[in-house]
Amino acid sequence: MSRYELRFSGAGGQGLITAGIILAEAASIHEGKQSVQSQSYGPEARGGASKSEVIIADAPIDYPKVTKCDALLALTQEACTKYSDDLKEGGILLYDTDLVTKLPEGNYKRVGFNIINTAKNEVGREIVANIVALGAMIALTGVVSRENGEKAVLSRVPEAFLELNKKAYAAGFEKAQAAAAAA
Amino acid sequence: MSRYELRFSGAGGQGLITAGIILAEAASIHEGKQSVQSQSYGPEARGGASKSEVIIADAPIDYPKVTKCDALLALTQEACTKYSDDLKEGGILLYDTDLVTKLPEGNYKRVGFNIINTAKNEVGREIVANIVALGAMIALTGVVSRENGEKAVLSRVPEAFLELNKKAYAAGFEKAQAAAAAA
Amino acid sequence: MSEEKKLPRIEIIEKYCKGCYICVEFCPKKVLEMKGFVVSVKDLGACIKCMQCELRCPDFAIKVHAE
Amino acid sequence: MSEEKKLPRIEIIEKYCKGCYICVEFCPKKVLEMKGFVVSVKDLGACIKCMQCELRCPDFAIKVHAE
Amino acid sequence: MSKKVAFLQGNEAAAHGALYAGCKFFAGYPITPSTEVAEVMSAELPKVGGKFIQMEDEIGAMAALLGGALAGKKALTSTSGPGLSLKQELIGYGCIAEIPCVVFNVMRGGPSTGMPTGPSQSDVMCARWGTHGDHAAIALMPASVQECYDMVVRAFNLAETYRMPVFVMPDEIVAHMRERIEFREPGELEVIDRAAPSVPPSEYKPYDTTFGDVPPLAAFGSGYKFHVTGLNKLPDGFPTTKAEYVQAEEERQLRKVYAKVDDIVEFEEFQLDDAEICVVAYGSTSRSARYAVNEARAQGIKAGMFRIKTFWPFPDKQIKALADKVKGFIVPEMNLGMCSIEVERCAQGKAQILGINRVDGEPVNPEQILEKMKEVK
Amino acid sequence: MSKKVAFLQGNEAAAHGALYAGCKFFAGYPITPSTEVAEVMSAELPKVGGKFIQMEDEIGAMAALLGGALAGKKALTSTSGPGLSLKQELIGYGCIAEIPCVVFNVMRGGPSTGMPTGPSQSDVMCARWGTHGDHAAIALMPASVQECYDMVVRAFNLAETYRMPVFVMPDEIVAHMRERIEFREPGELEVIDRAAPSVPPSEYKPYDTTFGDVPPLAAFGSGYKFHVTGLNKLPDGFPTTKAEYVQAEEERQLRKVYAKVDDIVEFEEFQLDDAEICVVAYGSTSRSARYAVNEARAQGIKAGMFRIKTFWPFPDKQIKALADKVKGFIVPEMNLGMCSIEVERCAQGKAQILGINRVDGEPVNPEQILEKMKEVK
Amino acid sequence: MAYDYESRIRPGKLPHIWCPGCGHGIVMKGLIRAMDTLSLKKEETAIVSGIGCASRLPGYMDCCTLHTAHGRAAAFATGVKLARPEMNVILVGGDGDGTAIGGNHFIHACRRNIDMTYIIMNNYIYGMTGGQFSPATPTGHKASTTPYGNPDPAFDIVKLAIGAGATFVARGTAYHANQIDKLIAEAIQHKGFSVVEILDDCPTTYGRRNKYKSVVEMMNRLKDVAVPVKAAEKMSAEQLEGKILTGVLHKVERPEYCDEYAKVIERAGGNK
Amino acid sequence: MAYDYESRIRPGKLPHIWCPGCGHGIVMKGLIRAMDTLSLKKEETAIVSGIGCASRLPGYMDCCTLHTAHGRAAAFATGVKLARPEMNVILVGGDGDGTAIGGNHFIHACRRNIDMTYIIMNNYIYGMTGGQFSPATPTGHKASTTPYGNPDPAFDIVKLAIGAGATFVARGTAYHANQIDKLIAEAIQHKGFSVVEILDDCPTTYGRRNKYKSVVEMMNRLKDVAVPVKAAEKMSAEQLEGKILTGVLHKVERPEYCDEYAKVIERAGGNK
Ligand SMILES: Cc1ncc(C[n+]2csc(CCOP(=O)(O)OP(=O)(O)O)c2C)c(N)n1
Ligand SMILES: Cc1ncc(C[n+]2csc(CCOP(=O)(O)OP(=O)(O)O)c2C)c(N)n1
Ligand code: SF4
Ligand code: SF4
Ligand code: SF4
Ligand code: SF4
Ligand code: SF4
Ligand code: SF4
Ligand SMILES: [Mg+2]
Ligand SMILES: [Mg+2]
Repeated sequence: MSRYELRFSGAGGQGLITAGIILAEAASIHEGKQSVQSQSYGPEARGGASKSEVIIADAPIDYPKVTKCDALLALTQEACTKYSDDLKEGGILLYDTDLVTKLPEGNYKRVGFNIINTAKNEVGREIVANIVALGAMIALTGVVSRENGEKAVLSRVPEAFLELNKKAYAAGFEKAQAAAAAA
Repeated sequence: MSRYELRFSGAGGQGLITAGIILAEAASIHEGKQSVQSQSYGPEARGGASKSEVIIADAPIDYPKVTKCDALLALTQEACTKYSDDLKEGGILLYDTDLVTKLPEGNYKRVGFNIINTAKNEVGREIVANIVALGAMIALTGVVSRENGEKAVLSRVPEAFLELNKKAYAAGFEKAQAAAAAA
Repeated sequence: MSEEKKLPRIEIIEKYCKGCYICVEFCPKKVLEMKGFVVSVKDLGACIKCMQCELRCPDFAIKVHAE
Repeated sequence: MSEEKKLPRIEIIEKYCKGCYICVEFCPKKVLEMKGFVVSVKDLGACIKCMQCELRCPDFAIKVHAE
Repeated sequence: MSKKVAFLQGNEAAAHGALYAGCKFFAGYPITPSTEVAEVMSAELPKVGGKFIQMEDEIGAMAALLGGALAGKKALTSTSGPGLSLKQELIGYGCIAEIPCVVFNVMRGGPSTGMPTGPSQSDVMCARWGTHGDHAAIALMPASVQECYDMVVRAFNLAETYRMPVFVMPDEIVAHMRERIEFREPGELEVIDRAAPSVPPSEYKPYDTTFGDVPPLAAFGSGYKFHVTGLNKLPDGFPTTKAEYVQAEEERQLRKVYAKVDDIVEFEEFQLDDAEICVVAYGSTSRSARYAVNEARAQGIKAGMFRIKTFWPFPDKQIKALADKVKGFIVPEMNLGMCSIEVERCAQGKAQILGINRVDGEPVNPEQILEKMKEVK
Repeated sequence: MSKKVAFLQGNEAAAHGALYAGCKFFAGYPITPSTEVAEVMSAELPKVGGKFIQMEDEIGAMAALLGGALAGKKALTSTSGPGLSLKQELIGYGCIAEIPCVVFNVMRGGPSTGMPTGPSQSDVMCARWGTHGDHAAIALMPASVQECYDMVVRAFNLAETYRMPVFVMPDEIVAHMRERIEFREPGELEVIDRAAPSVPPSEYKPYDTTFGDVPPLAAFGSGYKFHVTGLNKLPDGFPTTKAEYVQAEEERQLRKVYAKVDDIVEFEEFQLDDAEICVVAYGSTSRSARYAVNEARAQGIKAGMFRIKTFWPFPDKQIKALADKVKGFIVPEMNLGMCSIEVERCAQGKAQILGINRVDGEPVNPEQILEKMKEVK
Repeated sequence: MAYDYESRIRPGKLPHIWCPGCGHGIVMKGLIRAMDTLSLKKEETAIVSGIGCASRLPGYMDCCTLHTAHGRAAAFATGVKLARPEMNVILVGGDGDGTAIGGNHFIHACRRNIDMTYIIMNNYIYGMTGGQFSPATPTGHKASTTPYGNPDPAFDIVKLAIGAGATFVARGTAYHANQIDKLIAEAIQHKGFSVVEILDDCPTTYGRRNKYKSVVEMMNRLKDVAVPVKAAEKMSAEQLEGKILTGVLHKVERPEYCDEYAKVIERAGGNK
Repeated sequence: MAYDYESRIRPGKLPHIWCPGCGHGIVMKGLIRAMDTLSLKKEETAIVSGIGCASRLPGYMDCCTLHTAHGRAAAFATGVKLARPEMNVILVGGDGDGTAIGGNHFIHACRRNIDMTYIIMNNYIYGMTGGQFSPATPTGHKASTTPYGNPDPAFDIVKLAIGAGATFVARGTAYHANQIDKLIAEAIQHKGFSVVEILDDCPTTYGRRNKYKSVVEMMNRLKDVAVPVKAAEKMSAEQLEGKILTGVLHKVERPEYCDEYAKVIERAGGNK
């Protein structure tokens, strides 16, 4: 894999930075690839649009920011509108079907499901929506193996929440596979 | 007069800076010449060696510091030793005969009298020793006229001290003339 | 001679409300509730127009209109 | 039985003394005086060794040697 | 009517220049060798209904200065090296918020406390680069007592014209020496007042570039309400992180000065017509240089002087042109080589550059310069 | 034994680098985007018996830092633009009193409060020239998380070797991005400890140049008594205004660095052998540059990169040599042209210089650099 | 009737940037009511702040507003006030801004007794930078730079202001919202430098770390801990243990700075 | 017997640079006696100052001495002390250095209660720079920057220190020379941050401008104005009018900063 660029976007407080970090750790620590995670935030971090970017590659990574996005997660409409510009031809857009209703034009793969709702109602806690999304992203992109992704999730999570996060990760992974198949 | 360089040296508190300023004012304001006064002092201004320099010329003055001193006043031995180095060949050294006992070697005119004692005992106040010295310097160098020197003195002095300073100036002027004649 | 109780109008500016629960918890009559991330009126009839909710809201998001 | 009064030695370090008059003025017995810019002993016999001069001198310039 | 003349120190003259320019506000913190400026202002300002305040430190002084300036007053502070370092953060505030004021900084030996009563010229770089972030700088270099007066007037004009802090930077020698000075008569020197907004309060935006690169600044308390911040901002004064606005604002804040560099840069060319050696000098050092050039000419050496009156913006164009003409530059400074660096940059290897660098509290003297001329090949 | 690896931010890595170097003292004041350094130090220092103190402001932090360093500890502070401006006076104190310490300054948008969460590279000049007076400066520019760690170790070595404050200056991107990092094993990197005086306390002078340009510094509380001041001083540490001593001391304080410039200056040459276009870059911008150079090479353009790792002292010699070889320099920076000025000075008109300058909170991207290459003629 | 806060808020500036439950908004509302009480004219009122979450307040207020550098509000404001004594000058900011980096300007403004009102929103933390401890963080509490509990003692801001010479010092809390405007209005009316400390909450960076489950819990703590100074007079030392006095805690008369400066101008013979 | 001050003075450093009659020398002697009283070891004692005439004191003392930048003594000293809690750390400086530019570090040192002693030589003026007014210059007095009389009110340094949290605060005068060492010794012995203000004189820049005919007159004023705190207890408010209390004015116990930090290290599991 030469260079794969992912962006997690949504609102501050949705845990997107953490999701990015976990993915990057999965790639770097568990899968032995190179990866860089970065983010951008304003003074309105606690509320406004937020993004976390992960670049994964086999060789050392120079430019640490997204140039042409291979895969974009959008958890809010605002983020989707703002950050889909540099989505690559043939790239992947993963979105929350409840919150993102206006999809940008362009030649790329759209995969959506009710990410937040899944976290809230199927997994049991809205707070793990980021892990649901992460599982989904890994399923869709294959940038790391399902196992390594899970390992990375679990090594970041306190004892008491292991099961919850495992469940969230699995739910995301499987729902995305299903949605992609359907798409 | 192309460029005439004077230096007043002694101890902090002896009023040498004032003497320099008055001479420079006499030249610049009252005599219509160019003049620059400058001084150098350390944190020990209140005590240590102190100097005040005056350059007088007909044309604008570039370098404002003494290069080769035409006339040096030394009110303490320390100052005399420290500052007589760059006295010009044929220059004038005016000194207090009570306080300066070791005169530097060299080819210049030495004129001494008991400056401080004159102020204290003949004029009546030690504090006007600087004016005695100023009168003497003007007598010896002729850089400004006796009258303009006096004018400058009197325009710097509060009402109540006019007479005292007049007397000091005259005493200095005359004693220097006498001493120079004797020398 | 029962005086007719005039109900207030409780205005919620949804885009200002951040769902902090302050109005909900400090309403003495439990008039308000949280719906999603935003507050809403649950029991207007119970409102005694004490204005506590409006006073305490940090976000200028709730107004009690009453004479 | 008159005890012989032992006189102190009052040491003045001239190069430290700045002639501030403090010792002169605060000596209860007027033992000291100013000579030129420097203090000196005028009346050693009057000294009661109270050490006030030494204590107050800002310049470490006066020492009263007494047992 | 004969002019009022006096025999004053550079610092005193500077204060009188400020009064001439209409300065009505002084905030400072005492520091050698600049204290006379504050002392004169404390005596003179109340006479004209102005305000003098001695703040708790230099940071507070710079802050109060900007506050007073924003309230519509022409405002002056005076300081020296350590104080300049402390003021740096808020000098940057003055730059980004575009608040006119004059900083009179007397250069003494450094770094740190250094040699408080000794002269130096080693603050020139920190006038340009001291505060973090990108910004333009204007710094004037008086070489005489009269110039302390006149340049402070000009500094106010520049500050008000370009809406920014402007430095006047004498070395200790110029600040403390005494010369005859003429108090300027009304009208004799240009005095520029702040442009008032041409729009009513309801339409006013403090950074409205439709009015050009230097939008008019209203005064607090004059009927205009607006917001001022040290964050990157929109034309209406409110913070933004929007890339296009930020880039445009920052570039404008440099452009407003650099586009006018020919208006701002003042210099003096002395004996340069046929010169093979050019002494580049400023402040009191230029007086030694002039003396040396005269001596050199007397000895038949083709020397001249380029005197820097505006150190920032640096006279790039002029030095570049000279580099094509002269064999060598001599750059005497009371620092370890600051102007030299700029001359080196501009000379582009076309002329030899020889520095004379004293940081020992003594002036560079004419002999040193004359001596150095022999090294020009 | 496998190495400890982690996935960390540049700021976190820097803190761990400091611990590796033996840092036992941290004094700071929080400021975005450097807070993580303090946060890690507050957690880790007590574990090794070190001390962490959060002071009342940046000036206090710099003062406490110097105090801790003088008491014999390796000492670190972290800050960003506004804090750097505030620390300037005491950075000068560190220079003149020759007290080793490391200042980790994360560059965010300026001037003033600017854009606190946006990246920038616009503090480089104020690391060199921010404090008043003459002094030398050393500033290192990490471009990766691992380099944040490694360069902090090196910064401590340089600080202790040359007895002075040393800067490490990542931009916000490098400070906040996360990468895999290896914790170095003991012995893997050189760790230089402060030279202890070789003379007994009775003979000790803190600036005794008979021991060379960097005399050994004893620690307060270690049995040595001596005087430290921010005034110009004699070898024994006591103040002087004697011209010959002051000049000698000041010159030594520059010489101790500039005479060793070859030891201090580190850089990386990438694809420069046959390059016609040289991109001069540092920090995160050098990552864009490397990307662009690879792209360019793929397109057949003879481009290379000179990566500045030590910004101060500036790699004059290297740039001068390159200027003879290449047609043009491209200098991409997140500021309005600071490194450009230095390159201009060194290039001496021998090569074209093209700046790319962003101050909008966005990184210079590879495309911009590629695009700019077309302008090289 | 619903209170018309909007008339003093700049159009289009809401919602503000503060987090859910942040008390800074409650204080801003109190300030607005106080300004209404005193009918302060917008053009003649300057609101000056430093840097921090609390210091973002001026941006919302429809006045002459000045968002300065971290810690420098009091010094900037002193310049504004002395240059235009006819303006009402109100300072706002956080505990960190006012008592850490701004501590010196704060005590000197108290000393000078210049006629301005300083509202300190004390949430015990540096909110904006993510929750490092401030000089107001209680000993033992957790902050991002005190993972083992804060070893630093906290200032009593009221005592500090009094010690420095402030002539009016009051304290309120974000819980006692209806008292805030009254304290501020009285402070503004006081001739001289007045300080109003409002005990505030920062759920985001302080609350969670210190085991508060919600904003409401933080508010309730403010409710429990506060004792009006009048009520305190009748309470025993034991009863007062752990309590914090609220209300107007200090009020004396001293010459005001701008008035004194006017006399300097008079003595110098300068017109005004 | 004559007192052996020289044993703590660096050889060859006298005479000092202070002016005739400047009280700073009297304070230095008091400090020497206090250090003797407590047998402080020279190598284990750091004396730290800022900039000013008073701040030149450390240069004379045979110890570890640190002459820092203007106003920064307390912050430098905090670094020294925290790095080496076993050292005795004594701060000295003037009223300007300590309460103008150094005000913030001063109040924060009081707050932290770090075990150091701060001797403030209050001569009511910036002596070194030629007599500009300081935050301690009384209202109405003359200084080089108050030609029409000082409009600024002065700090009560004792109250400021107490308000900021200092645990030991004392005041003496240069006239009461024999009390100085006792106050300083007690301050040094106190565990925590201690402040000793010595009312001092600057004949050169303050005395003359304010119509004192001599140093002796300035000393006599100190004598007249000072009232020992014990004596004051028995005096009426009227009698105390215009008087200044001397002696130990405040002494309480609070945990000391370095001790508290040692506990942090313990909690973190760090060795010492
Ligand atoms: C000179 C400087 N130092 C540090 C900072 C970083 N900073 C910004 S706000 C802040 C603290 C704010 O705390 P507080 O004043 O209590 O306000 P709050 O955010 O808690 O409302 C700090 C340390 C800065 N902006 N400028
Ligand atoms: C940053 C800075 N600002 C100003 C000064 C100038 N300065 C030196 S000493 C001093 C005042 C000293 O007054 P004080 O501390 O009362 O001591 P005193 O001389 O009266 O003993 C000032 C303002 C300085 N050295 N550094
Ligand atoms: S006015 Fe009072 S009773 Fe009515 S909703 Fe608001 S808080 Fe509840
Ligand atoms: S108090 Fe305001 S912001 Fe909070 S829930 Fe109620 S309406 Fe919403
Ligand atoms: S010891 Fe006492 S009596 Fe004797 S000279 Fe000194 S002060 Fe006077
Ligand atoms: S007190 Fe000391 S300095 Fe003053 S006159 Fe007496 S001996 Fe001399
Ligand atoms: S971080 Fe804290 S202080 Fe800042 S807005 Fe959020 S709750 Fe308020
Ligand atoms: S100027 Fe004043 S404080 Fe300074 S040494 Fe002289 S008398 Fe003492
Ligand atoms: Mg706070
Ligand atoms: Mg003083």
